[in-house]
Amino acid sequence: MTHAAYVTAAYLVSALALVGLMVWILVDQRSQKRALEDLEKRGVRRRAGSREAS
Amino acid sequence: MLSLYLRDLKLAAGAGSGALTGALFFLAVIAVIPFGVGPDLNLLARIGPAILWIGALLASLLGLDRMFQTDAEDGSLDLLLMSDSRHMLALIVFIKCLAHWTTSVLPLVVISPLLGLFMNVPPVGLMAVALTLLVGTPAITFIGAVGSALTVALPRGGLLVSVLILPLTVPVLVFGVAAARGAIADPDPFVAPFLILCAITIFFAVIGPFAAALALRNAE
Amino acid sequence: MLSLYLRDLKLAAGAGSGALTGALFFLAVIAVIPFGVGPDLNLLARIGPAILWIGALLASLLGLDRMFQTDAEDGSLDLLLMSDSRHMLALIVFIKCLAHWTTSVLPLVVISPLLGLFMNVPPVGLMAVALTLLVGTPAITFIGAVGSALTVALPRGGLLVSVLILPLTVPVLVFGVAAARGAIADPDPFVAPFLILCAITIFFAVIGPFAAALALRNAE
Amino acid sequence: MSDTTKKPSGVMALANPTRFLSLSDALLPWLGGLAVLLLALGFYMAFTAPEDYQQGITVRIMYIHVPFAWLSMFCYTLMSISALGTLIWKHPLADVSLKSAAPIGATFTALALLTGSIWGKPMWGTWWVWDARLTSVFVLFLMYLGIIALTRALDDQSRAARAAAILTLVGFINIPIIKFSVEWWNTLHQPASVLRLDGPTIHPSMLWPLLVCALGFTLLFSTLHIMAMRTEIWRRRVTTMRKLSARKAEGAAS
Amino acid sequence: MQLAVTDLGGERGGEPVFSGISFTVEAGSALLVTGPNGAGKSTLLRIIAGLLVPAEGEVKFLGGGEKWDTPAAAAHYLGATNAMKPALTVAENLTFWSRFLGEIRCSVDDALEQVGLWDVGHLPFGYLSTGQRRRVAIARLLMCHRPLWLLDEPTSGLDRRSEARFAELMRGHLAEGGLIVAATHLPLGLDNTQELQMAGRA
Amino acid sequence: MQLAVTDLGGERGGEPVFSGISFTVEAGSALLVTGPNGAGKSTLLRIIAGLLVPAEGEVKFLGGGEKWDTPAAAAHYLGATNAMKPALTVAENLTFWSRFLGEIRCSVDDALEQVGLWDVGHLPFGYLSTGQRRRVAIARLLMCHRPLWLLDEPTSGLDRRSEARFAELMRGHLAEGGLIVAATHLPLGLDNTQELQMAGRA
Ligand code: HEM
Ligand SMILES: Nc1ncnc2c1ncn2[C@@H]1O[C@H](COP(=O)(O)OP(=O)(O)OP(=O)(O)O)[C@@H](O)[C@H]1O
Ligand SMILES: Nc1ncnc2c1ncn2[C@@H]1O[C@H](COP(=O)(O)OP(=O)(O)OP(=O)(O)O)[C@@H](O)[C@H]1O
Ligand SMILES: [Mg+2]
Ligand SMILES: [Mg+2]
Repeated sequence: MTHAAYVTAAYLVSALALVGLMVWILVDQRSQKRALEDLEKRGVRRRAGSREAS
Repeated sequence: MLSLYLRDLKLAAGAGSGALTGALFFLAVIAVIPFGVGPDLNLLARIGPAILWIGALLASLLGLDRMFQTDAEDGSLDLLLMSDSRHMLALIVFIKCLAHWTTSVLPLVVISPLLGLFMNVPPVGLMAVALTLLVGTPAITFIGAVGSALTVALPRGGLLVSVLILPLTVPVLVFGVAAARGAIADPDPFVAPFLILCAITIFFAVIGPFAAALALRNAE
Repeated sequence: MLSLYLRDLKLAAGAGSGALTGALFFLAVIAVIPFGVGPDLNLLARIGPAILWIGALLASLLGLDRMFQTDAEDGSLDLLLMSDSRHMLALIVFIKCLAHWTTSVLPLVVISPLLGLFMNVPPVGLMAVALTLLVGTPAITFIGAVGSALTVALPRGGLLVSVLILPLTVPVLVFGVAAARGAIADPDPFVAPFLILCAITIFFAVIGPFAAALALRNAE
Repeated sequence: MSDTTKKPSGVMALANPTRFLSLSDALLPWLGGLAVLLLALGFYMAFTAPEDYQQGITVRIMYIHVPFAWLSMFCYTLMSISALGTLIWKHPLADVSLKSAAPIGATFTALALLTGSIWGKPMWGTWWVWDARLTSVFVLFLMYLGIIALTRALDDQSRAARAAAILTLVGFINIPIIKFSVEWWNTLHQPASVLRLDGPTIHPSMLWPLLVCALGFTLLFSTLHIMAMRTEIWRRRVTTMRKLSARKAEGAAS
Repeated sequence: MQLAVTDLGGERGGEPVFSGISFTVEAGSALLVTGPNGAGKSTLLRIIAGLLVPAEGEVKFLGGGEKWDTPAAAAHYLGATNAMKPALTVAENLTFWSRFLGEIRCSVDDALEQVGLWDVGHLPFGYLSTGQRRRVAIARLLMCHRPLWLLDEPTSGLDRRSEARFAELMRGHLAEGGLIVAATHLPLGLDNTQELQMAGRA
Repeated sequence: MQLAVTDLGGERGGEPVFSGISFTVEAGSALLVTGPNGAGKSTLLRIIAGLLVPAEGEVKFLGGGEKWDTPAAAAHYLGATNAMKPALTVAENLTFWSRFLGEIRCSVDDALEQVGLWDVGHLPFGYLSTGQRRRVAIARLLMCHRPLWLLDEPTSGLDRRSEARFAELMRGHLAEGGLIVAATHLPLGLDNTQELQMAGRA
């Protein structure tokens, strides 16, 4: 292998992993958002800003 | 029967010792080794198969001693024993062993080639280690089941007996490592120890469940 | 406090698989390595201390996961937690660690020179290994207490506990082996890594119980 | 605890997840945009910078390897601070931050390991050696995985939060070990040349692109982290709302 | 069907606990075993269930045909522990037992409803309160059919309403021709019963 | 001495179980906590004992001086489990707890006698019957002095005579100026009591 190949490999692997991470985060976000909207549509309400983060 | 298998799988997966944890555990064990023996790749390659085997033994031991104990404590064991006429007790033990093996040991077998790579084991060796682990580790589980059953059956003296059972795993370990090594180091034979390993596993697959069932039935 | 120590000792002696299973596993590790590396006595002597350390590390993982779990199951843990104002909880954890170490790890330390002999480790090395084990293994127990306390709510935390604590034990292993090797191989220093080892143990002897106490109080 | 009974004040005001959501909503596009810009600029500078006379073209790997390595430690430090936030200040966002940072940190650590290995093959002639720097980073990777496993193993949220926080803090000792491993043990890996007390020793023509890249990746990390945190907040809202509706159904049934 | 116990003696840890106990329980009737703590009630139940070996005498289950040929095969045993896994959900626990025990009578949800629990199916068993756990264990009896019920302090931990409901369920089982042997300190609210008073050693 | 609970709320697994509970228990008096299964009785007791964190409100133990400054320090907690090791003998178990808890009032043998157990000291705890185990756990309360007793279904598994004997012991504790908070489904046979009815969620 030439040295250039190592460099491309490194950049490729990194790009792949980062894109994968981003896609995963986006998909997750999308699905949670959808679930939230769905629940809100069915009229379920969260008590104003209470312990959702604890 | 399938339901029992599935239940035990679920139990193992839910309890923070799922397949992923099993693999992680193995990874951690392997990672620890080079710190001890030093970064000599040749040496690592030589002890690689032995370390992989030891990791598998440890992983089996870590869950095995409580195989029947949790069932005994929460009373499930009573019901399993009473169902002897519907499902043979030895078969129940066999299924439980299988479930334990699937959850605690199989992940290790699957990732062992990868870890072997870390330890610089040559490709043939990787295959050999995985193969011997696949064939040999069930024997450890079956032996462990007997020990586990004895501990439940004789809460006081049982421990000693089950400790006497443990040395039975040494031949498995020895032949497993010998076979794996045989595949790498040329003069050493591979087939002979491998066949012995198979024989040991089959032997314990038959003897183990029956002995464990016998012990459980005499529990208390 | 002494009463707690004695109780845990009695429990381990009566039923605790710790000591014997641990020792046997240790034995199995030592027995298998020669099969892996082949009959090269020089090589064995060289990696001997490392293998002893790794064996002791892995063996002390057995039983560690149940350090608090039995107490949690039978309700003793509730009373221990409530007595925080009488006896500091971190101190209770410390005592329990000591008891665990005495029953499960001390036997390994004691037999380690004997096993080292099998591996052709020179006499100085035997002493050095035993000494470093004596000084270093408590750190493993203290780290293990944290892992055990973190997973006390899980019915079968075995593998997970090991996954959590193995990475943290790496420094212990590194310096333990370094010191042991320093005693044999001449250019390498013994005192420096040995002192670091002591420091690590003291560090975890302080941090571990507090972290574990925090984790236990949080367990519900 | 709930806003209806107590007026939030001081730190707790920032703790309000709703406020965090709206704030981050405004911030995210800028952050993301800036990250992309800086990375583009950084890579442009990197590939026009002179080659190292020793390492040849492979030195280009440095511009990703070093940021990844820094970020893997930065992320863990961030998680440790979050852990303190959970344990001491009981900051409601702290656990969200810790939990959502862990997978990102694990990815960056994995990338540091991978790019390092790829760099190591031409430079040291081997993919992997068990030296102090490399192994301590590997240990860091295992710690990340352990934390992820622990947060997933306990299903009670507040319990999982504190457990993960404790584990994170105990594991923090690994960070100084990684940082100083090159000085305490003589290793193959080269010692710090940027982050050192007496100033960087690296040539400016390589330093600048490196710093720009590092900043770009840091911004990228922040963007991803904030996005993951928002998702986590939503996830928790969904869980609470599901429980609530279940309880309502229960009330109606009996 | 009939449970016949003749001249039974039980020992525990090598020491005799009781001896010379004989009785028969006919289809549709119940036997209450009472007596002070340590009298051997639980021991008796475990011997009938085949979990302990009798020191003397024997236990037979007659008229059950091929399917219910031994007491162990014909019996549901509800011991002091509930035989459920805390880590699994209630539904998973019950589904497992119904598959394993066979002879399914009703679905998991039906059984839970009969013991007055509605939407706990998705909760881990370990999250339930003492009484709720006991009720889940009782649901197991309803889900799979067995003619003989061996109950060891079945109502311990139950609130008053659940106790009444459980009495109703037992009456239903008896009316269908079932048999019940129950060790208890509290009256169970059954009519068609005999009582076996165990004396205790002292 | 006084146990003061103000506006207490409890949650389990992130879900509120009860809220807004206030009461005081004075020296010499008892509070019975009743209610259906799952109402939160055990949760309440565990919060008082300091084993669970209250979701809101607080629990205070007043007038206990330095020694009994928190409810946790002032209390004996008798939970659903007995906090004894099956592998150790009864005497070993009790000796351990008496040394560990301090404030010893009477010897192990005396305490065992008071709960009506004579020569079980040498037996492993795991060999005892359900009711005998519960009585050994009660012996722990007598052995070490604590002003506040938190009892979770204390009489479950006890036979009638032991129940009466335990009522006597509780009356003695109250007469000495002790406090009792007991969760129970069965009447405990005390006179000077208030009752807290917990409703349950539904
Ligand atoms: C898997 C292998 C590797 C790992 C885990 C690793 C890890 C790290 C870490 C953690 C840092 C940050 C150090 C700090 O901030 O003090 C770092 C920096 C660095 N690494 Fe690596 N590395 C690896 C391989 C390599 C290789 C093969 C090279 C080149 C021959 C290399 C060159 C560098 C350089 C130049 C820095 C910057 C140091 C500085 O300027 O502070 N690394 N690496
Ligand atoms: N595992 C055991 N090993 C030895 N002896 C035991 C064991 N279990 C119980 N015993 C003894 O056997 C006797 C009878 O116990 P058993 O559990 O049958 O009583 P019981 O009538 O059910 O009492 P309770 O009302 O308390 O449940 C007791 O004296 C007890 O000490
Ligand atoms: N560990 C736990 N995790 C989550 N929820 C729990 C846990 N323990 C109990 N719960 C829930 O909290 C509620 C109250 O339980 P608690 O044990 O306080 O009831 P209780 O009044 O003592 O009932 P019982 O009369 O059956 O003992 C129940 O609905 C139960 O499902
Ligand atoms: Mg009984
Ligand atoms: Mg309760």
